Amino acid sequence: MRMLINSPETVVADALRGMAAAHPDLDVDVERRVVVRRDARAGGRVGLVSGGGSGHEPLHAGFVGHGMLSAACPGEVFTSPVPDQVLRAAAAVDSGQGVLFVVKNYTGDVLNFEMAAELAEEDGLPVESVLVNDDVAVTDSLYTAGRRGTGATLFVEKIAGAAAEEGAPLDRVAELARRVNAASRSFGVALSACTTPAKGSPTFDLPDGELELGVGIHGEPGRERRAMMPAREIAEVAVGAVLAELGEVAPADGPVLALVNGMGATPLLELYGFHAEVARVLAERGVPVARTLVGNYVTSLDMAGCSVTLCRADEELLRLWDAPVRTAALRWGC
Amino acid sequence: MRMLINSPETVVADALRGMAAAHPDLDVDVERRVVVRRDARAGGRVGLVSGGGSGHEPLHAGFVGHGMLSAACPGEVFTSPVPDQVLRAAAAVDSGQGVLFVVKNYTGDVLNFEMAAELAEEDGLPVESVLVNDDVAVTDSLYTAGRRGTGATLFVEKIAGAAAEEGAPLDRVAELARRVNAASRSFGVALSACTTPAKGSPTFDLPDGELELGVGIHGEPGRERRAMMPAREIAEVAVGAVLAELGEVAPADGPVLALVNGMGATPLLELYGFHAEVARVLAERGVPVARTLVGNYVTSLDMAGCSVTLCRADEELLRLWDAPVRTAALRWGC
Amino acid sequence: MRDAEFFRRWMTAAAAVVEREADRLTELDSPIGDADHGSNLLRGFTAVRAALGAEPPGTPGAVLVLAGRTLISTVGGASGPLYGTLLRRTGKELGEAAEVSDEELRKALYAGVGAVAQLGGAAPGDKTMLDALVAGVAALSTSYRASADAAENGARATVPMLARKGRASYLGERSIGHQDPGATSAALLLGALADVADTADAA
Amino acid sequence: MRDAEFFRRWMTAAAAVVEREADRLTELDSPIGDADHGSNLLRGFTAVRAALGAEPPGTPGAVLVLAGRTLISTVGGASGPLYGTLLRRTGKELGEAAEVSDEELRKALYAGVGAVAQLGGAAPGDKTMLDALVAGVAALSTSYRASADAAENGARATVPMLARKGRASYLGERSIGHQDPGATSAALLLGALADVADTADAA
Ligand SMILES: Nc1ncnc2c1ncn2[C@@H]1O[C@H](COP(=O)(O)OP(=O)(O)O)[C@@H](O)[C@H]1O
Ligand SMILES: Nc1ncnc2c1ncn2[C@@H]1O[C@H](COP(=O)(O)OP(=O)(O)O)[C@@H](O)[C@H]1O
Ligand SMILES: [Mg+2]
Ligand SMILES: [Mg+2]
Ligand SMILES: [Mg+2]
Ligand SMILES: [Mg+2]
Repeated sequence: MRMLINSPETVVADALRGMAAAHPDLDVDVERRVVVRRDARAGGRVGLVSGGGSGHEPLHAGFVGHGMLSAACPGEVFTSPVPDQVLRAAAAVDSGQGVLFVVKNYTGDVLNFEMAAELAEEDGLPVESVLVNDDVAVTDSLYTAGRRGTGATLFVEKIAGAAAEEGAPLDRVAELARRVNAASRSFGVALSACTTPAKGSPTFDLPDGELELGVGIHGEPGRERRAMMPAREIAEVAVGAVLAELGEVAPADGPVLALVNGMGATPLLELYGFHAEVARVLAERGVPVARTLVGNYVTSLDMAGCSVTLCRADEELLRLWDAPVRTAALRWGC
Repeated sequence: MRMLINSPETVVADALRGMAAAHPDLDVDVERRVVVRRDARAGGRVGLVSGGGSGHEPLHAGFVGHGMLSAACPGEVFTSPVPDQVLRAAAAVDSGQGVLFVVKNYTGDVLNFEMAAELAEEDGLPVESVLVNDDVAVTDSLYTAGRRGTGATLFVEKIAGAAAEEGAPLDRVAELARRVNAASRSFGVALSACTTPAKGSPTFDLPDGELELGVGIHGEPGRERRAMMPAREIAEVAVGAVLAELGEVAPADGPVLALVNGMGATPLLELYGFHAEVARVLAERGVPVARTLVGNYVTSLDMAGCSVTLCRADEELLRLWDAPVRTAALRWGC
Repeated sequence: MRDAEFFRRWMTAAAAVVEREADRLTELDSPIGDADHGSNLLRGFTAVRAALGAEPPGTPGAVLVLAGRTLISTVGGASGPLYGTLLRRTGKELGEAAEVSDEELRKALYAGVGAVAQLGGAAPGDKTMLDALVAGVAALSTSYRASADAAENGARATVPMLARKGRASYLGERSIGHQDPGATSAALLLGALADVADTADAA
Repeated sequence: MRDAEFFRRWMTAAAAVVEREADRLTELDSPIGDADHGSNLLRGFTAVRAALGAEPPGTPGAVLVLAGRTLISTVGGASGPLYGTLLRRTGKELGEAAEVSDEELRKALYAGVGAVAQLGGAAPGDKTMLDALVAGVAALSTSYRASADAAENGARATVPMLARKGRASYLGERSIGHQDPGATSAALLLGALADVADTADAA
């Protein structure tokens, strides 16, 4: 086990101690596993709370701050947080304007956030929830748990966060979040499995020279295993899969926000090379790209691989995307 | 070979195409391998040029922009750039105020930048060079090529870049860069080797359950192999080694800038956990930390591991550290 | 009749078997899940054992409600709310009686399993814990041992199934050929109940 | 006497042997370096072959100067400036003569190797290319074949050395027991020279 850890049992608490030490503008409750921006209640804004299993860093705690999340609740590695955490985060950020939960569509996340929402309502705290489900590798039907929430989470959190920062009311922030999710689709590829601290060995066997198409962000295998392909072909498959579904559902044919995301262990050198091919495919298909983000944002521990997320953005979404943000992992304009 | 590439021969060119597509404010010459900030010559500032082998991304090209580098010249993977590239970068950023080369102390980098400096002088372009050599794992003696340049490169480029942005003259920018280097020390640890595209297999064999202490950033083994240690002990070794040498040479006993750097494949979750231990050791030893950066900044392809860099910073260095920076990989204040 | 002590023993036995089988549960959760089911339940049942030890509740219902709440507050993931709901709902059905009959427990568990189905939206055949739970609860009218065996068979029967709920459903056809981790742990739970009943009835 | 064609053949032979041995050179550069020496020289000598083919220079000196410049402009790393300087300096020593004697070449190479020592600051025994170059040039007064053999022995002799220059020096004691990649490629270069001389002299 090649891990820079103290013990599998303490990874999440240790990481939270590290966040507390590195980011004085975050209020990190290591014991209760809640990361809150210090000025969360200062502006009388809508609170924006997200969370999920750990192992996807910088998502979500790295996106807590001005113009993005008010708080994050990290669960154990790949395990949704418990309702108590979520409720605590909601209480910590509520300034009377209500709280929006951004929930990635996984059974565990959905159930735990639902329970937290019920408890919050009981406490008289108005809560709305938005489900992120952007991963086209999973068919959204009665026969699955529905499309997974992956890269679009970043778009939703950034744009809803900008709206909340501007003082938009809860229903408006929720509506924007749903709009971003509806306009976004993702596709992921794994070149290796990942190793969770608790298990200590790779989550699946992937022989050298093969890859997994259509993976999520929890080290699960994809929909299909194939012989290794050059970056240019991977880009064609990924962008093709995303555009096929984006065409069906997106409201407009405007330009896109593009996230070319690393799964954790793919060097930035390779990720930029991959992005060159993503940009080429988009250009060939006549899809204008308004903004691009290349990097490790929604990761799967030490998995090698990448994902592509596209979001059709109108003027309003672009303006909110460009609005200032100041978090550990995403920062511009201030 | 689990790589997201088109071919080993095209990785650097492909990555540069990707940078060009992702960052419209950079002028990327893919053919000649020079990345220049578009407004490099606009301000009549001292030019700041760095470069080195590729595989350390975001270093250096990810640090080109407002308040940091004027240009970067990426060589092949782990191979210093050729003098032609460096000369071209110098010419592209010179606005009559002269150019400072930031050179990591490796024989190849030193020789190629030296040749470029000679050619630049021949062309009437005033050039100064600063050597970065912060890695305490190597003894700086007649019997080695001298301490390697690693994490301190980021500190040097940020602080010299801020001074250049403010309009400081060449000798002043060079003096600051040398001051930062003199006040900085680093120590690196590998939990795995890395795989270069050209070789296609790990650069060294590291059995599970062992680690390498005192590694550089080129996939070379370290000074010593040890049985795997928990993060808390690794932090003690790394911080201890850095402080031992920092005590000897640093000008002051002020607070430090801390860079807790990932080698590429270590998840951010682990890196933050490691940082918790680094912060603990520093607190125990009474070293105040003024600013902290946790992330993958000076990498070694897909190596798992980390390094710690500390820089004793006085008021002036802190002010320049805090000055606005707007690059692909480091951004604040604007 | 079964008193609070019986239910505490059940939960303690469950914690013990989860501890023994945690690695296997995580192993089963690797090919078709995210490799955490064993550590999830281990964390949860360790907390249950501690909670029941700290302030032992006096009634069967209170034991299960506390156990369920503890699972909800410590497990997370899909299995936390689902198993938490199973025990909490079962406990609520048992009411405040100091002792309950086997028939009352059967009915309460039936309601608990129904609550799991409602919360997760799954049905038997979807390759989830419900495949073991529904089979196990149906056989409770015969005996606790028959229930444990039926749950075990229900868990094994998930191998050829195509998953329609939970993470395994993401894999489509590739989910076939693997036993569901949640169904496996559900069989362990009912096995622990049978063991505890055997011991009590032998005494 | 040796004309420009002889020197072009040398460079072509060097390119061929580098191509053949590139993987081995990179392999040698793995345990004590950064695993790129073979690909570095392959890139460089492929460019040298192309440059010499595009506009074949007319004199021995011009061939080596062009080859050296091309290495400097295409290799990078430590070996680019070092080998580039070796060939460029050797070429400059040869001057503008259309043909040069073996003795003139020996002296020129001697100067070239001196330039490498000066640029890199290394001395024989430091476990670098100089260990092969210095041994090889010393034996040139005997024959090209003797020079190649001496260089080969010089390369082998680097195995037990503790590195004092280049990346291998970072390893301290751990650099012992590995053959230096640059010394190995230097022996290949002088081997290519011997092969070309053998062919020329046999004709
Ligand atoms: N909708 C559902 N209804 C019933 N059981 C489910 C449902 N979704 C998942 N499960 C059960 O949960 C188990 C996985 O639990 P666990 O691994 O602890 O949570 P997670 O899937 O969040 O990682 C599955 O094996 C399955 O039996
Ligand atoms: N200072 C020096 N003097 C002479 N030769 C050197 C020196 N430093 C390195 N070398 C030679 O260069 C070789 C490495 O070349 P290469 O791998 O292409 O460059 P790099 O070390 O930059 O990756 C070493 O094996 C050694 O023979
Ligand atoms: Mg999970
Ligand atoms: Mg090199
Ligand atoms: Mg699981
Ligand atoms: Mg090398």
